[in-house]
Amino acid sequence: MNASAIQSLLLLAAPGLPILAALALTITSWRGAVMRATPVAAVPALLLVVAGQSGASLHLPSLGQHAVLGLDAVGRIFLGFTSVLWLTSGWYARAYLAHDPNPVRFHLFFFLAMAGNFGLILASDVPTFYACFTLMGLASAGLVLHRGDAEAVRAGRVYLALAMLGEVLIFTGFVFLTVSGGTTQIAELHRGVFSQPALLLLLAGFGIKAGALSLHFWLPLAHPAAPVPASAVLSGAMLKAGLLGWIRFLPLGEAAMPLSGFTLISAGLGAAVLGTFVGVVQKNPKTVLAYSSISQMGIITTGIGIGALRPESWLDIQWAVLIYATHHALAKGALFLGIGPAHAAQTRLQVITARVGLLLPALALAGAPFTSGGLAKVAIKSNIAFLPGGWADVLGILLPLAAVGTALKMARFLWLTWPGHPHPAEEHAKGLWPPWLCLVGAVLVGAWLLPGALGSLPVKLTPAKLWLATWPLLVGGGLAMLGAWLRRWFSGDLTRWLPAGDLGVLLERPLARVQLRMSGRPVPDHADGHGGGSAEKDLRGAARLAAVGGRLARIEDSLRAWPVAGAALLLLIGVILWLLAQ
Amino acid sequence: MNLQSPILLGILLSSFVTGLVIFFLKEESHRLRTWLNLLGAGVKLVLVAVLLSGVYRGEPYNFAIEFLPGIPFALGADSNAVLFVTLSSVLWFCTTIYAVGYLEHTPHRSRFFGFFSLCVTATTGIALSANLVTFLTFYELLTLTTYPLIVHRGTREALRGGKIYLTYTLIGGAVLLLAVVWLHGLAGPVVFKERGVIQALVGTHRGELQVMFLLFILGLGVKAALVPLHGWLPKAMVAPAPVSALLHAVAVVKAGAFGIVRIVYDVYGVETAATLGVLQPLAVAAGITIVYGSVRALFQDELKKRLAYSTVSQVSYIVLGAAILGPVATIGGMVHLVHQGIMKITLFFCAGNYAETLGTHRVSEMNGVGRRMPLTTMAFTVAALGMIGVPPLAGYVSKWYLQKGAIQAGEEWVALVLGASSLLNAAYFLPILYRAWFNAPPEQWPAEHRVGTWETHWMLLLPPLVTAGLVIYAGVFAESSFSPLVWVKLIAAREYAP
Amino acid sequence: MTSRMPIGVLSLALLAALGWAVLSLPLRPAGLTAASLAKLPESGVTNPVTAVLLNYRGYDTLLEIGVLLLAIVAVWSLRRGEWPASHLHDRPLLMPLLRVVLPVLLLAAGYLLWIGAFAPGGAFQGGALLGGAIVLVMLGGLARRALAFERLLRAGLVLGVIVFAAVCAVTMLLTGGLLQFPAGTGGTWIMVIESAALVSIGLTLGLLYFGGRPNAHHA
Amino acid sequence: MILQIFDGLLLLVIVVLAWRSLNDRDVFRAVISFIALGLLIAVAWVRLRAPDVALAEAAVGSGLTGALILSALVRMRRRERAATATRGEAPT
Amino acid sequence: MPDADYRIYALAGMALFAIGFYSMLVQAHLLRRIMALNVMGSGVFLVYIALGAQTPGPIPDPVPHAMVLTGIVVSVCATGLALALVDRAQAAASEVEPGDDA
Amino acid sequence: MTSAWAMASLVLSPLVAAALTFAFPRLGRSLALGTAGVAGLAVVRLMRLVFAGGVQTHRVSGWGAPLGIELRADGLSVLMLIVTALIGVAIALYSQRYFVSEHDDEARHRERYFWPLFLFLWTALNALYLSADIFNLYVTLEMLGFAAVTLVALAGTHAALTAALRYVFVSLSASLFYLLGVGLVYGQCGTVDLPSLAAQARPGPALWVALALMTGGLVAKAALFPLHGWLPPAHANAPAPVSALLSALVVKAPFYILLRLWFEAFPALMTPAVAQVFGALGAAAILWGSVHALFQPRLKLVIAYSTVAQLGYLFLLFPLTAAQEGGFMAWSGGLMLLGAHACAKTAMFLTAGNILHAAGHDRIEDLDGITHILPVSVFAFGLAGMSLIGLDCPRAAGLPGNGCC
Repeated sequence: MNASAIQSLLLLAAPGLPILAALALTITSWRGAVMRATPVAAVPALLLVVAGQSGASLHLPSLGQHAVLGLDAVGRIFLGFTSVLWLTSGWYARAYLAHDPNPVRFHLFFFLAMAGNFGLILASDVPTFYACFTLMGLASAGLVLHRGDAEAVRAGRVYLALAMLGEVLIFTGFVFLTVSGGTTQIAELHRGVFSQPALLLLLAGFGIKAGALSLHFWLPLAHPAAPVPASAVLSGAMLKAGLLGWIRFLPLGEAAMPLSGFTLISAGLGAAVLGTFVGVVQKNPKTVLAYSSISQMGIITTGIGIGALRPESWLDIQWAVLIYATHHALAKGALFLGIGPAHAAQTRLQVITARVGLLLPALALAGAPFTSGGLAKVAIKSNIAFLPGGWADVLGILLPLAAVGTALKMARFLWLTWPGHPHPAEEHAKGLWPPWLCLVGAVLVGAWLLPGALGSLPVKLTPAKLWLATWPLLVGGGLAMLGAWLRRWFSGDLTRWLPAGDLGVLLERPLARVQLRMSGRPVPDHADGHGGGSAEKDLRGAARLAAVGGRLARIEDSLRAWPVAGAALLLLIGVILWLLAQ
Repeated sequence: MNLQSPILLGILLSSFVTGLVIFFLKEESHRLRTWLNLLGAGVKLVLVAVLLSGVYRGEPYNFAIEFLPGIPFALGADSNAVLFVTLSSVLWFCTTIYAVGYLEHTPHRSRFFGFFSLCVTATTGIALSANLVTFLTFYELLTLTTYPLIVHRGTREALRGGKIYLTYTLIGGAVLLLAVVWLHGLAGPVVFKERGVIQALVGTHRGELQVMFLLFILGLGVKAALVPLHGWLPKAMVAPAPVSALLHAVAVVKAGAFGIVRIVYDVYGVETAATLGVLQPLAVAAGITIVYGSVRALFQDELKKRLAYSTVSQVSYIVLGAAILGPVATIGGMVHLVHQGIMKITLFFCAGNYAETLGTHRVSEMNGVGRRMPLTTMAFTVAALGMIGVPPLAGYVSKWYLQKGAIQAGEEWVALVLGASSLLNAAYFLPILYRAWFNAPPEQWPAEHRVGTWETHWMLLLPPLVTAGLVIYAGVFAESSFSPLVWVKLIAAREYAP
Repeated sequence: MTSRMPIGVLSLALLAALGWAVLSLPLRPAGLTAASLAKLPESGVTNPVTAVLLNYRGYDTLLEIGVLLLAIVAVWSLRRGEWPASHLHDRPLLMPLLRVVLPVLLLAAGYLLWIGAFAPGGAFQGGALLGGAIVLVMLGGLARRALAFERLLRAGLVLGVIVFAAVCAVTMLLTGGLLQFPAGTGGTWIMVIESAALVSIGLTLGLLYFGGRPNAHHA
Repeated sequence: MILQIFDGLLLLVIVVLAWRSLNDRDVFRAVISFIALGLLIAVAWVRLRAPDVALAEAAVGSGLTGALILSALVRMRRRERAATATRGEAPT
Repeated sequence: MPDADYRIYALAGMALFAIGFYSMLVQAHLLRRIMALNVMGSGVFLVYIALGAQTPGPIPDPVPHAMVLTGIVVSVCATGLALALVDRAQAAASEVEPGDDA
Repeated sequence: MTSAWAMASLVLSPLVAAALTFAFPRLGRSLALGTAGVAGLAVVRLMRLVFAGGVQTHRVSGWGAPLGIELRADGLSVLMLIVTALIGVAIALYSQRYFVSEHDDEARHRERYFWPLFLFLWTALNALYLSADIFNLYVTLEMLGFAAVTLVALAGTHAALTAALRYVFVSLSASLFYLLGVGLVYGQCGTVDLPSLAAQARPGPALWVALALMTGGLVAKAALFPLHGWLPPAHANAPAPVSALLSALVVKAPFYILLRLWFEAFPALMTPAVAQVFGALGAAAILWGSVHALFQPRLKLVIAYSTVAQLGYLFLLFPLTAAQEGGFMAWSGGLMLLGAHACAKTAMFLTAGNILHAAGHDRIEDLDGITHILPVSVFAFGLAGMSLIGLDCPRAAGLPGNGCC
C-alpha cells in the first residue's frame, strides 16, 4: 500500500470511523465493545495529523456533490487539537458515563459529532463542509440534551434554536458564495467577486458557533447542561468550527473589510468584557468556564477582525489566531475534564495532582509567561501594531484588561473547584485520571508543537517583557482575592442580576409570550405540545364559519321566495331584451 | 402505433384493471386481494422500469387516439412524465404494502383498494398525459377517486373532511377547466412541449394569457395547496394513514404541483412565462405558502395535521422552483417533487405506524416512541431531518439548488423565505424527535397492541424503512447516474436548451 | 304584501314588452296555411287541423300521448285517489241520468272521433267526452267493478301509446320513414291511431279526475 | 264594427274574469270565475275561427280542468275542516 | 275574413299571461297558483290562435291550432299533476298552511 | 340499422317500455335493462353514422320542414345522447338493486313507479336531443319536467314533496315562457324548424322578446343563478338515483336548447353584451354554488350546490364562444369536451357519492347489500370514467366541424 493510498484511507477513516462506530452502536451485542473503544475512533484523525501530507486530497465522486476531503496546513492544526480533545474526552467518557442510564445515546451523538467535526476540518468543498458542520451541530444537541432534566431541555432548546439559525445563515451564505464564486471547491472560491450577502451571512452564521457577542448565549447554558466530556469537546473543539469557518470562507488576506473588521473587533472585545463580568459571579464552575470561553473566543474574534482590517499581514495574524485557538482548545478542555478528577480526588497525591493539573491550564489561559497562553498572547499582540487608526491604542489597552478578566475568571473557577479534603470516591473515577493528565500534558506541549511556534518568540526575554506578560495575571489574582474578601459583606446572589445565558434569558420571556398568543393557550412547560389550542381554534373557526354560512343561507332563502325568484326571472328577461334591443 | 405504446397503456391498465377486479372481490378474500394489489403494483413498477430505460436510451413513447376532433387522448413519456411516473409507481408499491398491513381486519377493504388503485391510475395518467385535455381528464378523475378514500372511515369528521376536499378540488377543477377551454380556444389543442407552445400568442394575447395563467394556477393551486387554497389539506387528514401518505406524497398534492410544473414549463415555457411577467407573482405566492404552512405546522399538536401543514409548505418549494427563471431553480423545484414525495411518505408511514401500533396521534403523546419503535422512529428521524434540509439528505439537495437558482436569478428574497422555512421546519420537527428519543415512554400507550414479531407488522415497517433509505440515497448519491437529481438536470437542460 | 308593488310594476313592464312584440309582428304573418292546404289531399283527411295533428306533426302527438300517460303515471305514483265506493242506490238521481246521458256521450265521442277527419273534432275532443262519461260511470258506482279490472284500466291507458308506437314501427317497416304512411292510406292509419288514442285519452282524463291510483289491493 | 265591439267586450270580460279568478278573496268564487273564463275563451276560439280548439277548450280546458280544481278545492276544504276539528279552535 | 285584425286577441292573451304570472308570484294559495298557470297558458294559446288567424289564406293557419290542442292537453295534464302533488304534500303535512311551501 | 331506425328506437323503445312497465309493473327491471340495451346499441349506431356521414336528419311523416317535424342528429346531440345513454344505463343497473333492500309496501310502490317515470325521462331526453323543432322541444321539455318532478316527489317525504311542488311551479311557468316565445317566433318567421330559423330571422322587437322569454324560461329550468333556488331542495331530497339523473341530465337539457337557440337559430342576435350577461351569471353561479356547497350540512346538498356551480360553469361558455371569431364552430370542440366532461363528472361523482351513501346507511343493517350494490355502482362509475377518457367512444361526438352546427 503506497503512501497516497494510506493517505486516502486516513482521510476517509477520520470522519468514517466515528460514523462506523455510531452505526455499530445500533447492534446491541456490539455496544459494550464499541463504547469501550471510544477513543480509538479519534485515532485516524490523530494519525493523519502526524503522518498525513498537506495538500493530499480524496475525491468521493459518487457522494453528494463531488465531495472532496483534503488536508491543508490550517486543517492540520485544527485537526491536531481537535483530535487530541476528542480522543481524551472519549477516553474520559468511558469512566464518566459508567453509571449513566443512557450511555449508548450519549455515545451515538458523541460519535456523530466527532465525525462531523473531523469531516468539516477535512472538507475541501462547500457541501461537504456544510454537511459535516450540520452533522456536528445537530449531534451535539443530543449531547446537550443528554441529561434530560429541565435545565438540559432549556439549554438544548436554546442551543438548537441558535444552531438551526446558524445552519440557515450558513447555508444561505454558502449558496451566495458558490453562486458568486462559481465553484464549490473551497480553495478556488475567492477568485470571484466576493458577495456581500455571503459575507454577512457567514459572519453571523459562524459567529453563532464561535460564540461571538450577542450570539453567544447558548454557550453558558449548554456547557453546564452537557456531560463533562461533551462540554470539553463543545468548548474546545466545536467552538473552533466557527473559527475555521471564518478562516476558510471569509476573504481574509484577499481584501480589506473595514466594516467586518470593525464589527469583529468590537464584538470580540465586547465578548471579552461581558464574559468577564458575567462569568465571575457564576456559581457553577462549568458556567464560569463557558463565560471564559466567550471571552477567549472574543479575543480570537478580535484577531480575525484584525485580519479583516489588514489583509496584507493576514498570514501572520492567522498564525497567531491558530496558536491561540490551539492553546485555548487544549487548556479549556483540560479544565473541563479536570472538574471530575478534582471532585474525585481521594488520596493526598491525587489532591495535589488535581491542584497542579487545574492550575497549569488555568495559568495558561490567563496567559502566564512560558505557557502556551503566553505564547498565544504574544502572537496576537505582535499584530496590533500594524493596525490602522486608533485600533492599535485601543487594543493595546483592552487586551491586557481582557487578560486581567481571564485571570479573574480562572481564579473564580479554581475557587469553585479547588480540590480540598480527600474523600471517598466511586471506583469508576479512577478512569478519569489518565485522559485528563494526558490532556494536561498536551496543554503543556501542544501549542509549542505548532510549526514555527518557537521561532515566533521574542528573541530576548527581557524583564520588561516578562512584566508586561505577568501583570495582568497578578492584577487578576489580586482582584479575585479582593472580591473574595468583599464577599463576606455582600451575600446577595449576583446571578440573579447576571444569570447564565444573559441575553438569551431576556429573549426567552417575550418569545414565550408570542408562542402563547399563537397557540391560544397557556404555554406548556417545554419544547412544544400545542395541544388543545388547535381544537379550540377549530371550534372558533367552525362558529365563525357557521355564522357566515347562516348569513349566506338567509340570502339563499330569500332568493328562493317566490316573488323574489319571479322578479329575478322578469329582470333577467328584461336585461336580455334590453341588450338585444341595443 | 409503435411497439412502445403498449407500455404506456400497460402502466395505466396495471392499476386500473387491478382496481376494477378488486371491486368485485368478496370482502373476505383478503389474500387474493393482497396478491392482486402487489401484482398490480409490481407489474406497474416493472413497466415503469422498462419505460425508464427506454427513455434513457432516447426511444420515443407515444400513444394517441382521437377522441374528440382535434383533441386526441394522448399519452407520452417525456422526461417530466418519466420522473413523476417513476416516483408515483415506486411510492405506490410501498404504499400498497403499507396499506395492506395498515387496513388488516378493517371493513370495506375491497372498496378501499379498488379506489386506491383507481387513484393511482389517475396519478400515472396525469404523469403520462401528453396534452392538456388528457391531463385535465385524469386530474379530475383523481379528485373523484380520492374522495372515497378520504371519507373511507365514514365518520362524521371524515365526511366533513371529504366534503371540504371535494368543494375545494371541484371548484379548482372548474377553474382549471375554464382555463383549459380558453386556451384551447386560443391555441387549439395544447400538446406538452419543452419550452412551451404559446410563444406565438404572446404578442397578440398578452392579457388573456396572463389571466389564463392565473386561472391555471388557481385551478392547480388548490391541489398543490397554495395558500389560501390549502384549506382542504389539513381537513383531509382524517383519512387512513396510507391515504394521507398517498395524498401528500404521491397523488393529489403532487399532481397539483406537477400540473403547475407542466403549465410553466411545457405549456407556457418558462422563458415565455417570464416575459409575460407571471412568474414573479407565482413565486411570491409560493413564498407566502412556504412560510405560512410552516408557521401553522408549528402550532399543531396532532401529528398528521402538523405533517399536513408541513406539506402545504414543502410543496410550494416545487412551485417556487418552477416560478424562478433559471435552470438551477428548475432543478431544485423538480427534484423536490421527488424528494418531498419520499420524505413526506416516510413521515406519514411512520405517523400511521404510531397511530396503529401505539394509538398515539398527537405530538404530545409521542414521548419515548423511539424506544418502543426504534426502526420506525429512525425512519421518521431521517425524513424529518431531510425535511429540515440537513445534509446530505434529500431535502438538502433540493434546497441547495432552489436557493442557488433563486440567487442566480437575482431573487434574493427567496433565500430569506427558504431560511425562515428551514428554521420553522426545525422548530416543528426537532421537538418531535426530542420527545421520541429522549423522553421516557409513558407507562401505557393510548392504545397499544402488538402486531407481528417486529415492533409492528412487517408490512407497516418495511415501507417507511425503504423510503427512508431512498431519502438517504437521493441525498448522498445525488450525483450518481440513477438519482432523481441527474434526471432532473436532464429536464432542466432540455427546458433551457439554447 | 309588500312585494306586490314591485312585482306588479315588473309584470306591467312584461306586458308592455309583450305588447310591443305583438304589435311589431308582421300584420300578416307567413304561417303555414298554404303549405298545409297544399298537402291536405296527401294527408288522408280533410280537416286541416287533424292533418297537422296526426300527419304533419304526428310526432308531436305521439309525444303528447306519452305525456298523457306520464301524467296518469305521475298522479298514480303520488297518491291514492278518492274512488267513489257508493252503490247506485245511494244516489237515486244519478242512475236515470246515466241511462240517458251515457249512451249519448259515448255516441258523441265516437262521432267526434269520426268527424275529426273532415270537420272540427277528433280524438282529443272525443276523448274529453269519453272522459266525462267515465267520470259519470265511476260516480255512478261502477267504480268498484271497474277497479276489479285494474289491469284492464292500465291496458286501456297505455293502449294509445302502444298502438301509436306500433304504427310508427309498421310505417317504418313499410316506408322506411317514421309515421310516413304509404301513399293513400293516411286516413286509415290516422283512424287507427285516433281510435286507440280516444280510449287512452278518455280513460286518462276520466281517471285524472279521481286524482290518484285505485284504492284496491296490490296485485 | 259590431264585431270589433264584441271582440273588445269579450276580451274585457276575459281579462276581468282572469283577474277575478286569480285574485278574488274567496277561492270558491275564484274557481267559478276560472271555469267561466274557460267558457268565454272557448267563445273567443270560435270567434278566431278555431272550432277544434273551441271544442277542446270547452271540454278539457274549462270543463275538466274546472272539475279537477273544484274537486281539489273540496278535498282541501274537507281536510282543513278535519284539521280544524281536531285542533279545536285553531285559527285558519 | 282574411283582412280582419285579431291582434287585439293576442294583446289580451299577453294580458292574461302577465296577470297569470303576477298572480303566480303574489298568491300563496296553491290552487290559485295552479289556476294562474292555466290562465297563463290560456293567454299563450290566445296569442297562438290570434296569430294563426292573421295569416293570409282562406282559412286560419291550422298549425297553431294543432299546437294549441297539444298545449291544452299538456296543460290539463300539468294541472292534474300539480293538483295531485299539492294534495299529497298537504296530506303529508296537513299542519302546513296551504301555500307555505318555503 | 339506418339512422332513422336508430333515432326511432331511441325515442320509441323507452316510450314503449315506459308504457309496458306501467301496464305490467313486474317487468320494470327487465324492461329497463332491455331499453338500456336497445338505447345503447342505437346510440352507438347513430354515433357511427354521424361519424361516417355527418349530420343525420329524418323527416317524420315524410314531410320535412317547415310543415313537418324533423329529427336531427349532429355531433352535439349525439354527444348528449351518449351521455344520456351512459348515465341511463348506469342508473338502470344501479336501480336494479336500489329498492331491494327496502321491503315495505311503500318501497314496492316506489319501485313500481320509478321504472316508468325513469323511462319517460329517458324518452324525453332522447326526443329532446333528437328534435330539430322548437315546438317539439316544448313537448319534450314538458315530458321531461313532469317525469323529473314526479321522481323527486317519489321519495315521499315532506321535504321532497315540498321541493317537488316548488319544482313543478317553476318548471311549468318556465315552460309557458318558452311556449310564448315559440309562438312569437312562429308569428315572425312562419316556421318552428330550428335549422331554418336562422335564415328566416329578421331581428326586431318580436324576436327580441321571444328570445328573451325563451331564454328566461330555459334559464329558470336550467337553474342558473339567481334562479337556482328550486334545485338544491329538489336534488337533495330525491331518491339517490333520481338525484343523479337530475344533476347529470335534466338540467343540462334546457342548457342544450339555449345553445341551439342562441348559436344555431339566432346567431345574429348573440351580441357580446348578452354573452357577458350569461358569463356574469355563470360566474356568479359558480361562486355562489361553491360557497354554499361549503356550508351545507348534508352531502347531497353539497352535491346539489355543486351542480348549481357546475351549471354556472356551462354558462361561462357563452362569453367565451361569442368572443371567438367563427363563434360556435370554433368552439365546438372545446364545448363538447366541456359538456362531456361535466356530465361524466357529475355521474361519477354521484355514483361515488351513492356508494358511500349506501355504505354510510347500511353499515349496521345490511353489509351484504353493499357488496351487492358495489360492483354495479362501480361499473357505472367505470363507464362514466371511460366516457370521460374516451376509451369507450372514440370520436364520440362525431364531426362537429362539418356537422355540428
